[in-house]
Amino acid sequence: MAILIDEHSRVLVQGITGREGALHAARMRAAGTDLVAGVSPGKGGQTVEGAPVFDAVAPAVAATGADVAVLFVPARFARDAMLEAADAGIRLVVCVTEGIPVRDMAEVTAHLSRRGCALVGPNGPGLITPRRCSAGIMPADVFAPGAVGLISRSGTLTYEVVHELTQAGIGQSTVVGMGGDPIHGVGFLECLELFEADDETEAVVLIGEIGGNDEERAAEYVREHVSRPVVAYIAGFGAPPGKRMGHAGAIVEGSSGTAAEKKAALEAAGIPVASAPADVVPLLQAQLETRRSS
Amino acid sequence: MAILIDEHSRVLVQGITGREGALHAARMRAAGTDLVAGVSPGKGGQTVEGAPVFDAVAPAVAATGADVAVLFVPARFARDAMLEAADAGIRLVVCVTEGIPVRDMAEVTAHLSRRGCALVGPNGPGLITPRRCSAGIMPADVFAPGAVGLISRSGTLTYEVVHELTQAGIGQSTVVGMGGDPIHGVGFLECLELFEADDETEAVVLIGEIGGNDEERAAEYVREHVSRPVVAYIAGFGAPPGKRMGHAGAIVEGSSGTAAEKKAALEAAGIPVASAPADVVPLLQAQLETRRSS
Amino acid sequence: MDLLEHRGKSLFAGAGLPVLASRLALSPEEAQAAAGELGLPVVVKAQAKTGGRGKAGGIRVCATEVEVASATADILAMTIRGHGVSCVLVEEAVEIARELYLAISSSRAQRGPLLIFSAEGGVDIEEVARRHPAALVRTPVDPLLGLCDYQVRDVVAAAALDPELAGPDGTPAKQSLGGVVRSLWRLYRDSDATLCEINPLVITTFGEVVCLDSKVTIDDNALYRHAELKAESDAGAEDREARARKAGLAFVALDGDIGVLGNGAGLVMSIIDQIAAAGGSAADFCDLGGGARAEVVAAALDVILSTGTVSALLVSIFGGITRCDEVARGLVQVLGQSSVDVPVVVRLDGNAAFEGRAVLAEARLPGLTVAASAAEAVRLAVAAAASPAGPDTRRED
Amino acid sequence: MDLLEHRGKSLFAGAGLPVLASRLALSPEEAQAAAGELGLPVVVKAQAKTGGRGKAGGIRVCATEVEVASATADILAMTIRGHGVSCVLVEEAVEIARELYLAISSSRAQRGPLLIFSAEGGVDIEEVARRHPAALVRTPVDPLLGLCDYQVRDVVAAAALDPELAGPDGTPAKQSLGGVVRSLWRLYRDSDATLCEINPLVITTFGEVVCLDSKVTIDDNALYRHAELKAESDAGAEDREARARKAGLAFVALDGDIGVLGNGAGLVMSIIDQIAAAGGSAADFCDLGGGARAEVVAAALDVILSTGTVSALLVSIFGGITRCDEVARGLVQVLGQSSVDVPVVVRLDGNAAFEGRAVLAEARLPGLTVAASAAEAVRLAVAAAASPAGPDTRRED
Repeated sequence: MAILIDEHSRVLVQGITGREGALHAARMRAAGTDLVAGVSPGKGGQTVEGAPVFDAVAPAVAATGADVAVLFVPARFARDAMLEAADAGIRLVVCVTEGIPVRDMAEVTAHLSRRGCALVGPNGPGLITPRRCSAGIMPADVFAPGAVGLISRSGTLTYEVVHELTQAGIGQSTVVGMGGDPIHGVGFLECLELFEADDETEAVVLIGEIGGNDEERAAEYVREHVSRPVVAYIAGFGAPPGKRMGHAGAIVEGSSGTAAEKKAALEAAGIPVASAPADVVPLLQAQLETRRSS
Repeated sequence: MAILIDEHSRVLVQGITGREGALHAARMRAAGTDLVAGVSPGKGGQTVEGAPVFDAVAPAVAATGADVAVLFVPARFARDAMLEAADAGIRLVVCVTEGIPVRDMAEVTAHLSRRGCALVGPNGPGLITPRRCSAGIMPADVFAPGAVGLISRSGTLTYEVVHELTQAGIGQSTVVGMGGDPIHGVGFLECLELFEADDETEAVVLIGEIGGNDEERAAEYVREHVSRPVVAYIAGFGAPPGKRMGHAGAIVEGSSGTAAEKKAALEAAGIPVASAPADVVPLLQAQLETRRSS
Repeated sequence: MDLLEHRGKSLFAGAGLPVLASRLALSPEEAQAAAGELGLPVVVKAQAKTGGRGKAGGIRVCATEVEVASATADILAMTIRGHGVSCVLVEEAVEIARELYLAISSSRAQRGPLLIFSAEGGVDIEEVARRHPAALVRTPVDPLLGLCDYQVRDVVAAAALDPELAGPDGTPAKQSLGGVVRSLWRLYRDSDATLCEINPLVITTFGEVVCLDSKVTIDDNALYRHAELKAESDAGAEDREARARKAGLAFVALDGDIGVLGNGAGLVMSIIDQIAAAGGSAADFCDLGGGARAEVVAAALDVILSTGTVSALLVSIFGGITRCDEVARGLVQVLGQSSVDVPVVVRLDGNAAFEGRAVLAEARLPGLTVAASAAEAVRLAVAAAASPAGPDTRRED
Repeated sequence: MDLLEHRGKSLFAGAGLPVLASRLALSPEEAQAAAGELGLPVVVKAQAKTGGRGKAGGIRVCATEVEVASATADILAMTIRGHGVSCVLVEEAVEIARELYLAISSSRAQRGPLLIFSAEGGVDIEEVARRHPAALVRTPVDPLLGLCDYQVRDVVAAAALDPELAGPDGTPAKQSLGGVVRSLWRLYRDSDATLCEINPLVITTFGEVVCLDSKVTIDDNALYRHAELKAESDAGAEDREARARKAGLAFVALDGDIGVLGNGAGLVMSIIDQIAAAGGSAADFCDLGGGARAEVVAAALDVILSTGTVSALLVSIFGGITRCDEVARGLVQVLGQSSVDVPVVVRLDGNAAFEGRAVLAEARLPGLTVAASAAEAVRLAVAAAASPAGPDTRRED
């Protein structure tokens, strides 16, 4: 089944007439996505990448049955665009935009949760179910269909790890980039729950980084609820305290949120932690073999 | 099972050290209610009607497992008291208070719904499951346990109809006074759904009045989803347009919300409408007999 | 509390909504002076808390000061749908290119505010809703989130304004309209309104967006948060409803001759309906509430009987929390002292009804009958009102 | 953007939070003058964006003007936890009866604001959280609903103030504290803060509630909504991080000698970790982002190499959307023109990596090595930095 998106997902692009929107609408479509509509206020009536463009999300949903919205909207308009998508009945909002104010994201996540609308991002690459649906900006070429689910706080690092997996013949069920902002949508916990329930997914890779305690909570969750093998990679052992390492959420505050703590928590939960991106492959192979032989 | 409250409900009274709070705490307890706690900011540590008094709802819930809160709090503090109850994990809030601003109620109902907290009221008598639990100000003596569920927009009219039922030997499963304000908690639809699922309830009485279209929506709901016999009574055929008849919500606006329209809608859905409160009894008896003999 | 047009417009102006220059006038002379200040032509508008002013002739365009004076005199003498006109608003005239409708209203069904827009304004919006509902934009505004930009865009798109249209200062009309929607929302929220309606909201031939009318209702329950509006409300009309409100009673005057007093809004409405079914007609709706105190009963009787058109009084009490014997004692006290000269029928049921009936029986008040049930009480009251034994000299219908 | 204490306090004052009279001083003379205006004794406080000022001697109580001058001179010369002190705040002194802690902070876990209060203030709050977590009130504030009165009451109750305690104007201290909580929330929300901390929030011996310190962080992403703060931010320090930010780069200076440049924050952090694991040490974190344009690459190299302590440079690109050949061309252009005299190791993988490597091979840049993998790149860079062939005359460690 994969998680969150698959070949049945009907994808709408907000901001489709912009440069980024048009570019990635084309890429998504090329990656197998069923692109059904675009939205750009004041630009309704056009066609982009074969998809009809609407002035607002609600009529686009009514006309096309879109259930996933991918946003290519500047930071200061992103809050409104996400609220509009949720109020229009969109089931999954994917927000690539970087630089959205924290207050906006707090309001958006609160509102989306009561609308039963899931969010991936912001400030992340989106997600992909290889060959079936790409909702975001992930480079589809790097991915191959398969049985490993992956959830990550980092974009490029995800591609790097997936590249290694694909090279080693390990395909992916769904790969989710949760984004680098402190306040974001679905994270490790939500994806772990979905992967656990997904019969296509045999193992899960977590890619974490410094800041917050998402990894620690994921470790606890895996210990209690996950039967699939899980391996992890954590970046940022060399990050000094108090500095944001690129991502707004990647910061060691006081003595908390360090990579060392996260590694320790994951390992204590029986999750092997790779020492470099390429090392995820052998760790995963070992886990899968142990499992298959048992 | 009854609906919403029964002998397992653990009731907390907010404002228990006030005159009304103390009076009705005693009455509720006398009606069989398991009164487990009271809350009055700054009055923690006292005991009222055998119930420990706390300064805030959260510690009261933590200490006593209270799951139903009944508010005796002035209108301008009611919003905060309801939010506090919901945030403390209370499952059902009962608000008797009259005169709460519409904006406050809009915010409260929005917030309670995302906390999964039900509301009965405001500006109503609360609810009662005879002999097992009373949460509000209904006069327990009038009620008798039985198989008829009742949901009403009016307090005294409810007592009057229930008095007739009880006199005629027809007991009640649960009686809910939804309150007379335009923005309120559970109404006809929610209660009809609960009564339909309740194996103790054999028939339902709806008591409506002018204003809004709750009765029309109830009629539609009954037609589509309710197998139990339903009878109704509507007050306000003589109400002139544009005048609030006591309840903030009881107003005919333009040509909508009239008693005649409501009666027609109910009858069109096969729901007999009594011409006086006392006439509910024969209508209900006829319905129940038809059903039992079929 | 419903506000008169001019009061609503002063709130509009404070909220940054575009209104025309105007002056309030209490006499033809004041209106003439106002027209002089504003420059002719002007529009003279009846200030009354009702719709239909235009159809009734309460809105007149005047090209000369003489016309202003005569129109004002006419309008001040009018009664529109039962509402007297105490003053007029003299307002600049504009050339109207299009009329729109915009309102934010509290919705029961949505449990919160509802934004309503129609590209067809200046007409009865219920009529538009019936004739072509698709012409209406109806969007719930989330009470916690407030108005969203996308909702503003939806309204502006529905107006289908020419993108090139702009006002004299160069502001595009689309932008002005968006600003009106945002300002109206802020006014609605910040003033605890339950209705803020602009009908019509006009586009002038110069590309300006102007609120030509205002209809604002403030939530009575929230007046304590708005000291200025509260003061106006308290200074309001000294009518019977206001007197009753001060005594803590809910009261509505009706057309009939049987005074009705009861405890609980639903119960009183029910009695009124039963009176009608029995061929009678209620003179009022009066809800005592939970209070059984003598002074409340006295105030209620005072308000009910003050019209002089009541030929019988029906008191119906169902004792829930209220004890019937306490109400009975209150009645005895008041009726014993006052000069109530109409037949009174009392029905007591519920909590301590037996004791209450005993209290009344013992008091042996002349003209007071105790009924055994609500149905009997209604029958007796209708009969008393219809009977020549009743004080029918005082009846009008 | 972290605000200095004095700037935070000016926001506090604007939000109605109680702060002491104070003056900013850039020199001992200015401080003396300020003390003269305020009246002795005063407190002289180092203005630096770091905690631990008290322990480091950066906060001094002064009873005479001579003491003020000498304390100011001492403090201006200090470096506290690596932060220079550019000015001091001269503030009235108060007699402290109790020290509390109050903060509102953006919480990842709660996905919104978190209200934190401790009846034990003036100390490291993380320490309090570890030692007796029950002493802390930690309440999420709902982003849509805002702060609720019951949450304010919870804080006031946790402070366990004497109900009789009142300030000189008769205001009960409990009421003052409640007011502080409400005002801090409004400031947090209205200024798009991610942290508003008062540590200590003191109760004076006169029963007043006073914000003795302020720590405010404004969300950089929201500065566009706060023109005044934005201007201050733009006028901020001209350090390397600021230069990088202007060029659209994320940059953090580190202690090592291997310059690191890559695309993507996680990838760059990962390279830094791998360098450390291989026995080397990174000189910086520099994320190019998605940009492969030559000017961005040039700006990055400029910032990275400007310390003069870099002995090798590692460029690691994983082409996702970015094409490696475009990055390669950018590198060739920049490295061909500039005077980069440290060994450069480049690793290209992913999208158009083959073509990118071909571009670099063809350019035959001296000192540039192309690695076949990230692991090899790290090995080569660490070796180059450690090798005597590298420009080790420029190395400090």
